[in-house]
Formats: sequence, structure tokens, C-alpha cells
Amino acid sequence: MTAPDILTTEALSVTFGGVRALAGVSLAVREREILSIIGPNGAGKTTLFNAVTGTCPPTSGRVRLHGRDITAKTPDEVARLGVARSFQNLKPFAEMTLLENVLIGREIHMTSGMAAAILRLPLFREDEARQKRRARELLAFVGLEQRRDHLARNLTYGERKMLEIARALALEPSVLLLDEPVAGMNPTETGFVMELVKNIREQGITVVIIEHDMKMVMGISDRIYVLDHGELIAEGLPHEVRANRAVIEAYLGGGHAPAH
Amino acid sequence: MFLQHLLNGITIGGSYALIALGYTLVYGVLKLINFAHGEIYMIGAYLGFILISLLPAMPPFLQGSLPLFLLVVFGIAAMICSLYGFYLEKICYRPLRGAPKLTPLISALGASIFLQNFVMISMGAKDRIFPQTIGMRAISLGGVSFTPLQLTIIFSSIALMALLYWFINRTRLGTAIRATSTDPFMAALVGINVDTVISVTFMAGSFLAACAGVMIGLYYGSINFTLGYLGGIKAFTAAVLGGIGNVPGAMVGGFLLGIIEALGAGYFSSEYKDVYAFFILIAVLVFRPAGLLGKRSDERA
Amino acid sequence: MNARNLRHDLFFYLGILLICVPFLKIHTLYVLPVFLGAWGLRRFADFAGENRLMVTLRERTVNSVLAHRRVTVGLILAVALLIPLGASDYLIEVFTSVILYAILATALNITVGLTGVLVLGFIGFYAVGAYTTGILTAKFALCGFWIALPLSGLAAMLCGILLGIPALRLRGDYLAVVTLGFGEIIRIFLTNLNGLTGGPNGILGIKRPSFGLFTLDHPRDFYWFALAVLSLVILIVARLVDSRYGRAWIAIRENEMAAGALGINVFRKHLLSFSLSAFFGGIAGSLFAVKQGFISPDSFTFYESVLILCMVVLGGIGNVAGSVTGALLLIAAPEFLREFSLYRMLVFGAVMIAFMVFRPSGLLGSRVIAQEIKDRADDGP
Amino acid sequence: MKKLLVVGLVGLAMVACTKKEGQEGAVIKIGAAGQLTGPEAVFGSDMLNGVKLAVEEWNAKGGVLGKKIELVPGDDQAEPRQAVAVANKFVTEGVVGVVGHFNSSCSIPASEVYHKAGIPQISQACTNPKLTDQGFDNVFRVCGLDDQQGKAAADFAVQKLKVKRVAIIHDKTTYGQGFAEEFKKNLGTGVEVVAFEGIAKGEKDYSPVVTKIKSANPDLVFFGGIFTEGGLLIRQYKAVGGTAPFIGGDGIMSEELLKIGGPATEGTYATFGPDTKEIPSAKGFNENYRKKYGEPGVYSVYAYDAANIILQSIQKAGAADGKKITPEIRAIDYNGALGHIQFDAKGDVKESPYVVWKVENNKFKQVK
Repeated sequence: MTAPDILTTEALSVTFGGVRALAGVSLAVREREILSIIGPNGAGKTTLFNAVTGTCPPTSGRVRLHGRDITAKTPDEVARLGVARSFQNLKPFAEMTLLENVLIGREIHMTSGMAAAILRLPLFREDEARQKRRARELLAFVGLEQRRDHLARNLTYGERKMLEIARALALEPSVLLLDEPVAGMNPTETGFVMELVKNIREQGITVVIIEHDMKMVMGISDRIYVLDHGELIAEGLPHEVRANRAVIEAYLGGGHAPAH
Repeated sequence: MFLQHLLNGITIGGSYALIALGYTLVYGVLKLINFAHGEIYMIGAYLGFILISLLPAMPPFLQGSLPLFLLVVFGIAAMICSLYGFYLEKICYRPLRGAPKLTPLISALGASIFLQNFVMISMGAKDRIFPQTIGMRAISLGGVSFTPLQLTIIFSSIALMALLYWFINRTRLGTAIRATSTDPFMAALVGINVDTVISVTFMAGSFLAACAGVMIGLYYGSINFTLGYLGGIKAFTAAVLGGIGNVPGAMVGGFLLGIIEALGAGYFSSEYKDVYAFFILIAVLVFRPAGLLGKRSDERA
Repeated sequence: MNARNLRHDLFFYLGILLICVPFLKIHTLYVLPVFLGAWGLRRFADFAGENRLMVTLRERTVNSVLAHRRVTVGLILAVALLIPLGASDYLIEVFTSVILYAILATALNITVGLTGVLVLGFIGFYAVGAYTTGILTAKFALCGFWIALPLSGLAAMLCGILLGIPALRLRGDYLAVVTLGFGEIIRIFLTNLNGLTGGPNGILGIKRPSFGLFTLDHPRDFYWFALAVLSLVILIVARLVDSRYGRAWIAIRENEMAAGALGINVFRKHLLSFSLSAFFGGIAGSLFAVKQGFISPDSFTFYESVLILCMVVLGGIGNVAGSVTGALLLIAAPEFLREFSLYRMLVFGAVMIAFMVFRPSGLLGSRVIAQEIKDRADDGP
Repeated sequence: MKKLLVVGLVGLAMVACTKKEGQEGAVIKIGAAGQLTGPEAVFGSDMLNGVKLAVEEWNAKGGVLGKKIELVPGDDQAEPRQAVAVANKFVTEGVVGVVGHFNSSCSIPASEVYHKAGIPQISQACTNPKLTDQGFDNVFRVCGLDDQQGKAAADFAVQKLKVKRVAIIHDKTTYGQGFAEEFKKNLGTGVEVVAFEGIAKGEKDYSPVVTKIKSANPDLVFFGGIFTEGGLLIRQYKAVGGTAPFIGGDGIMSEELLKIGGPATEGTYATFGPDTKEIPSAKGFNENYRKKYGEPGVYSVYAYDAANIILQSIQKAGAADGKKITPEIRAIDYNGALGHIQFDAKGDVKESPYVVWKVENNKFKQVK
């Protein structure tokens, strides 16, 4: 019996003044699955993430998490419900240290109130210590632990991508949406990220990835959806999608034999 | 009585509109409120005062005909004021072009205070009084009385607005300004020198503010270095009322605000005259930031 | 300095002289030394920037100061406590004003410095606090100072929330102008509500606070009381900054969208910092009312708001110690240079521009610079 | 380095204040406080010159109690916080008597500081009754009060001009509004107040107010405030076709009113003290003042007399100590430039003759 759906969209569409970025997309993400969404540039992949996380509310259609309707929720409500995301164009808190960046992710799990913070009560100290410990674990998980007190501004491009993943994991999400996690990375880094994603899935987190790097997509995805011009044109296991005529035409513009 | 209030409102509304155009033009191009624009208006008024008090030293043909003399005064004051606008942009805004939102605002605030005190120290803190040159005799027509000066102010503000409208929509430079305000990045790509466009926008805004300053000086007869502070806020309210960034909007907003203030103070209570402008400002910003004519765009935080 | 950009500079400065002539007439020549000074300063600033010696000097001192933070704070507190013993009543009065403005600057810093939101009508909260105390203790004598003080803070906080709810949804410069409007509306209402606020005559005879029989009449006693309040405010703000609240605020300043995606309710955090600022502004207002004994609308003008903003900017945006230094410089210095009082605001304006262009992080540098230098130190040679 | 910078500065301030203020007792210090800078600086300099003249005359005759008199000027920039700072500065520098503060919103907070320090204060221009209502024994004034000035203006309007409909405007300052309320109180029943309007000081456009006043067609328009707003109101009132004459107080008694208002100010009335140019006792003062400082301001003579009263009281008290000087001032029977001056229990001048002036062909003339 296949695992129950954790996140589904029903006829989701988004239009920006006449331009239909998403046209009636309905897809289902199964629990503890690694799902990839691929498609040529401008196919509406990031718009899909924005619509799901409430960053830009959809014009029509429904988004459901564990069956509950979360369409009208604001980004912070969606995050609090356990859906974490990373951004295509990186958004680290440049003027804050790595530890502080991840601690922002821990914010919704913190319990100490203002009075406790001001009076430095034990409740506050324990809460902070606990969260800092968890944050350092996450930094270690992505291999950035020893530079925890450095400013995010001084990180390399690859390290910033890792920080985004650590920050998103700090929410202890049930679903992790990764927007082009390995774009611009060399093969060794890509391999590291692939291991990371597998690990995340081991911890019980469902992962949805938008990616162009076919080696990664084919390598670790359980299932793949293909988007083109805002519409779903294919769905299935990696090898099925690779052989699908419509997908090839979308990517290569028709008239080419599938690459073996 | 209503007509009299209306006439008062239109007269003051004309100068609000001229100054508001400065805010709208700069906002269009830089997406930034030019806090020091009120002071350019005040400097225009003082330049008008300096030039008019030089009347005796002027060549005879100017002394003879009043309209010609006034034209010369408006011209020179506007020219110098546009240079002030140019330097304001070069010194306070250009170095901060990419900086976070807060820094140019504070730098503009500093410029506003600097200019106010520069004029206060050089021209003295006391009110400066315009010599009585233009006919002040009140003519009354059907219960409404007005002076020839009021008429010249209303017509010249409309003429200046028409001039700006022509400049913005019919000249090459005007098109460059409009292009830059819609999308500075693309404008640069197609070869428009964005820096010169921004300088020209500041100079055009200052030109109009200077004319408004000279008009206000003539109409009220006495000016003071704090003229720019309240005038600036009122004009900004007019610009936002009409839809910040929208040129016709600033014109409509200016006249509208002038009339609302005149009627409000006339019929309710004049003690709260300034409060009306501030309430309108806050109400428009909160409920309809795009203003009356502006296009809906994501002005929200 | 090649020829082309020398010619450019020449035209640039000549143009400025030209537009100064109508106002300064023959005094325009005085402007020349100012330019030479500015030009020289600019060259020195570039030189100091690259020169190895200057940079390491700055780094070493910041390191030493950061290393034994406790000592420096203790030292400053000791000096502040001893001042009244040696100083004349006039100087104690001046330093009490410094303390009041330091509270205001620290309060404003929570909003401007931490969440990056420019508040221009901040004096409105100061006025609400002062008038609440004035009305409660003197005009209608409903309660003593010790009840009026918290109530003043709460009244200002309420205004902060009422203003914040609509205003905080707006973009930066819009929000700044709305708060400017708020400050002006408060002042106009204070001038016109004669029954409640005494209108232009203000409120008289506001008593100094007293502990049982002992009242704080002597400037020295009031100075220590104000110093205690300032230290408490700084302690609270510093501890909040070094907690989840401070981090959330700075994250919002850095990048609202990313903060939202991490589950932070951006609007509520903005409102929290805004109302906290307003609360401490109200407390400072209450102290001002009992210190001066008489309040009238002309003490709460727009210039006061600008003065406080200047302190925050000068001291270092987001840096608590910076705001206190800013208050010290901008209130104590003009008192000693009374004869230059005419040029006071002119210099403030120029300083604000200069700092924004050359050193946006202010005198003491924002928290970031210190942190960065520590980083480089950790990396080793 | 930065935190040390802070410590250094604070330390410097400490050192600066530990050295005692100059040598004690060799000089007697008199304070003169007012707005020496800002839009109304002209009132401040008039006051300062008046006090300077008195001090120089006494020093020429060997000072007082055998000691030189030193004049200490204080600039409150017409702002309450600065006024308190100036008052404290005087206390620290050992000033024994103060002439000043010009406007009420400065004089009142400063009077508390002088009261605590026991230093006598004589204001030359603060006409708001609240100053002496505070019950401080060391606070006096040589100028009239708003209630006396209000009554004089009301009596003139009712008895001389026989007006039936009056409009009242004030500039919402401590002085302007207080004066307008006193005028209204003294109008009595026969006169109808057709308008009572406040305007914002520093504004330029009063056309809405003057239009409303014109439509109420009053016989007389009262204005409580300073010449700047006064001139603008008169000018704009005539511009919208208003015909009733204006009446104001000492605030509008200045050449500036005629310049701002222009020809429209013809026929404007104003209440003020007797013409110091006419009273015989002020002849000496006018000549000496004109020699040193040019045309005397409206308040120079008041400041001159206030300084003389303090110095005469020091001489009678035999000691430069505020506590001893104050009773002497209270009991003084002084004949000076303004004529005969005595103080009542509260510290106000017993009788201050207010007369009405009128603008005739662009000059202020006393109405007989």
C-alpha cells in the first residue's frame, strides 16, 4: 500500500496580470518520499513553491497539508505547520553569525517569555542552551559547525546553500521544500547534498526538490513531476519520465531521439 | 462665502501642486521621498525676495514693465534653485544609491536641517518682508473678492504644470525620465544615462518648487526660514493623495488638499487646520497607498 | 588625481560657491576653508582606510574593549555616579538632561537600530508620557508619581500600538512620514485641548517624586534617580538584544521574507519593538515632566525628534552604547559651546549627511563591525 | 578605543566643573535672560541693551556697595528647556538678581529655579498673570498684566468705540490666548462676541479664518499675539474685503507690523504703556540709549528700570544676597524712566497705566 499523501494541490493556478504562471496543477506528495519537480526555465516551478508556502497566494485551487486546507495561510503560519523551504536566490541573514541564523529557525520552538529573558531566569537559560545545542547539531550535520561564530556574510556560495538547509531543518519540519539546492555546485558538493537529502528522509522528513541537475534528480528521486508552461505534462518513476516523449520535447524542443 | 473659501483653497492649492510635482518626479525615478524638497521651495522664496529687493538696481526697461520684471525674477530664482536640486542629489543621494532604505532618508533629513539653518544664519531668523509691488487692491465680484496677484498665481501655476506635462510627455528627456521611473535597470540597458536623468529630475522638481516659493512670498508678503518644513509635508501629502509617482495625480492632489484645508478651517475650526492634512496623509497611506490616480502596486511592507 | 577629475572637482566646487553667493554675499569666501577641510578629510579617510597601521590600531582597541566588557561598563558607571559630587548644580542639570535623552535614544534605537524602521515623530511618545504624569499628578492630582510613571509608559505604549497597527504594514519611507504626522498631530492636540492639557499654558507645579518624607528636590538626588532608570532601561534592552527577541528583530531588519519563511510573525515582532520603544519614550517623558516641573507644547517640536534620531545615527545604529555616547555628545557638547548655539543645528545637519555617506555604522560602529573584527581575529594570521 | 573615548569625555567634564567659579565676592553679578537668537531675537536684544545701559551708568558712579557690577547674559531661545538651563547657569555663577525672561512659557519654569535659589527675578515683559499667581515672594514684574491690558482694551472698545459685535482671534500661545480670554471677560454684557478663533503660530495662510471673520461682519476684530501673525491677519482680512479695524496688545506694537501688514494696517489700535518718548522722566534714558544702541525697543525702558530697581535694592540691603535684596524690592518706592513704580503683595506693579495707540499714516500715535 503506497504511503498516505502528506501534501496535495488541487487545480492550483496563479496568474500575474494576464500571465498564467500556474494552470490548474494538481499533484500529491507522499509521506517520507523524495519527490523532484523538473521542467525548463520559467515553467512555474518556483511559483508552485511560493503558492504552496503562501509567499504569493494562488488565484484559484486548493493546497492541503495532512488533508487540512492551508491555502489562505501566511508564510509564517505555513512554516509553523511544518513546511520549511529554502530559496532559489539565497537569503542568509548576512549580519548575523551562522549559529544565530539557525537559531532563527529554532524561534518557533522556544518557550522563554520576555520577562524570563530580561531577568535571565533558569527557564530562559535552559531554553537558550537547548536551542543552541540543537543548532550546533544541525550545523554539524551540514558540516559548518566549526565556523558557527562567523558572520554569514563571509560564507562561500556553497556554504550559504548548506546554511539554508540547516536553517530550514531547524524548524523540525514534516516537509522540506528545496529550491535548486545544488545549482552551481561541483560534483563532490552535489554528492554531499545527495547524501544529506537521503539522511533527511531517514529522519522521517518528506523532501520535495526543484532541480535541473539530472544526475541528482535521477539519482535520488522516488518520483518525478514535470512542469512546462505552468502545466503538469508528466509524472512517474525516474526511468519512465526519462523516456517520456512529451518531456523530451519540452526540454529539447521536439524532433530529437531520447539521449541514451 | 463658499466661493471665497474655494478661491483661497485654489490659490494655495496651486503652490502645493507645484511642490508636490517635485516629490512625485523624484519618487518616480528613485522610489525615495526627497525630504529636503521643502527647503528648496523655501530657498526659492528667499531668492525671490533677494531679487525683488534688487528692483532699484535693475536696468530701467525692467523697472518699467512689471510682468517682464517678474518673469526675470521667476527665471533666475528657478535657475539657481535647480542647481540646489542638482547638488542636493549629487552630495546626499548619489553616494547612497545602493544603500539600505534608512541611510538616504536620514541623509535627506540632515540636508533639510542644514539648508534651513544655512538660510537662517545668512538671511537672519526674522521674517523677511516682500516689498509691496503688485496691486493688492481687493476687487470684489459677486461676493467674492480677490486680488490681481491671486489671479496671476493661479494662472501661472496652471501654466507651469502644462509646461511640465509637455516636457515629460513630448520631449526625449521626458521620455527618458518616464522610462527610468518604470524600470531603471532596463532604461540603463537601452543606453539611457540614468545618472543624468536623475539629476534632470531633481532640477525640474526644484525649478517648479522655486516658482511656488516666489509665488507664496509675493502672496503672503512675508517669509521665514521654517517655511519649507510645513509646506514640504503638505505638498508631500498632496503628492500621496494624488498617487505618488503619478504626475497628473500630484496636480489634482495639490488643488484638492488646498480646497479641503480652506473649507475645513473655514467651516469647522481653524485651530485644527494642519491636522486635516496629517489625517488625510495617514488615511491615504494606510488605506489606499496608491492614492487616487496611482496604479495599484505592492506598496505594502 | 588626474587632470580630468581635478577639472571635475573644480567645476563642482565652483558651482557650489556660485549658488552660495546670493545668500552669503561676500561671506562666500568663508565657505572655501570648509571645502578644503572637507576635501582634505575625504583624502585622509581614504588613506586611513587602506593604511595597515590605522586598521590594525582600530582593530586592536575594539578587541581590547570587547575582551573585558565588564570592566569598561563598570568604569563608566563609577564615573557617572561620581559626577554629582564634584559638579556644580548647573552641570548636574546638564548631565540629567543627557541621561533623559540617553533613555530616549536607547528607546528609539530599539526600533530604528534593531528592526530598521525609521520613526520620525518619536517625540510624540515623550509628550504623551510627560502629559500623562502632568495630568495625573498636577492638573487633577489623581495619584502620586510612583503610580503615574508606569501609567505614562503604558499610555505611550498604547499610542504606539494604535499607531503601529496601521502604520507597520507600510514600506519604509511611507512609515517614516506617517510617524512624522503622528508627532505633529500629538503636538497640535496638546496645544488645543485646553481643558485636559492646559493648552498653550501647559501644566504647572508638577512635584518631584518622593520616597515617603524624602523628596528628590536637590538636582543631585534627581540625577541619581534618573541614572538608575537609565541603567535599568539599558540592562533591559541589552538583555533583550542578546536573546531570541533581539535576534528576531535583527533577522527582520536583514530580510523580512526569509524571517517569515522561518515561522516568525514579522508584523507582531515589529509591533513588539515599536510599543517597547514607545513605552520607554513615555517613561523618559514622565521623568522630564517631574524634572522641569512645567510642561508646554513648545518642548515637543519636530526638532527634538530629529535630535534624538541624530544621537542614534551618530552613536551607531543598533548599538546601545552608541546611543548613550550620542546623547552625551549632542547634549553636553552644545552646553559647553553655548556661544556657538546659532550653528548647532547647522552642524547636526552636516554631521548626519557626512555619517550616512562616509560611516553609516556610526561612531562606535554597529554590532556587526565588532563581530567581524572578532571573526578575523579567530581566523588567526 | 571607543568605550575609552566615552570615559575620557565624561572625565573631562568632571575636571571642567571641579574648578570653583572664579573668585567670590569681588564682583556683583546681575543676570539678563531672554531670546537672544531665533525669530524674535529683536525682543531679546532690546532687553539686553536696556540692562547694559543701567549697569554702565551704575559702574560709572563706582558700581554698588563699592564693587563693580558684571552683566551675565542668558539666551533661552524662547524655549522652556533652555530657559531652565539658563536659570541654573545663573544660580551656579552666583548671580544675585535677574532681569528677565521675555515670554511667559520661559519665565514661569525659570521662576521656580530662582525661587528655590532665593534669587529675585523681575520680568520686563511677561504679562501672563500665572507668573505671580504661583505665590513666589522673589518674583516681580514691571510690565502690566494681561488682565489689566485686557481690561484697558475692552473698556476702550466698549466706551470709546461703542462696538456691538466683536470677533476675537488668538495665536494659541501662553501670552496670546491669556490676553484674549482677559479681553473677552471684560467686555461685559452689551457686546456680542461673534467669533473666538485660534490660529497656528508660524503659519502663512490665514485666509480661511479671515473669511470666516468677515462673514460674521464684526465692528471690531481683537487679536492676541505677536506682530508677525498680526500683520498677516490684517493684510489678508482686508484682501478678502474685511472692513472692521483691528485691536491688539503690546505684542503687535512694533514697526514690523506696519511692514508686514502694509497699508492695510492703517487705523489699527493697540494697548500699551504710555509713550516713553513723551513722559519727561524717560527723556534721559532715551537720549543715552539712542547714543549707544540706536532707537530704543518697546521693552528696553522696562528692562532698564528693572535693572535699576535691583541695583537700588542691593544698595539699600547693604549685601549682595538674594534673600536680603527681595524684601527691599518689595518695599521699594521707585521713580524711574517709566515714572512711579511700587509692587503689590503678589509682585505686580501697583498701577500700570495702559493707554491705546492708533496707526495713523503708517506710524503709531497715542490716542488722547
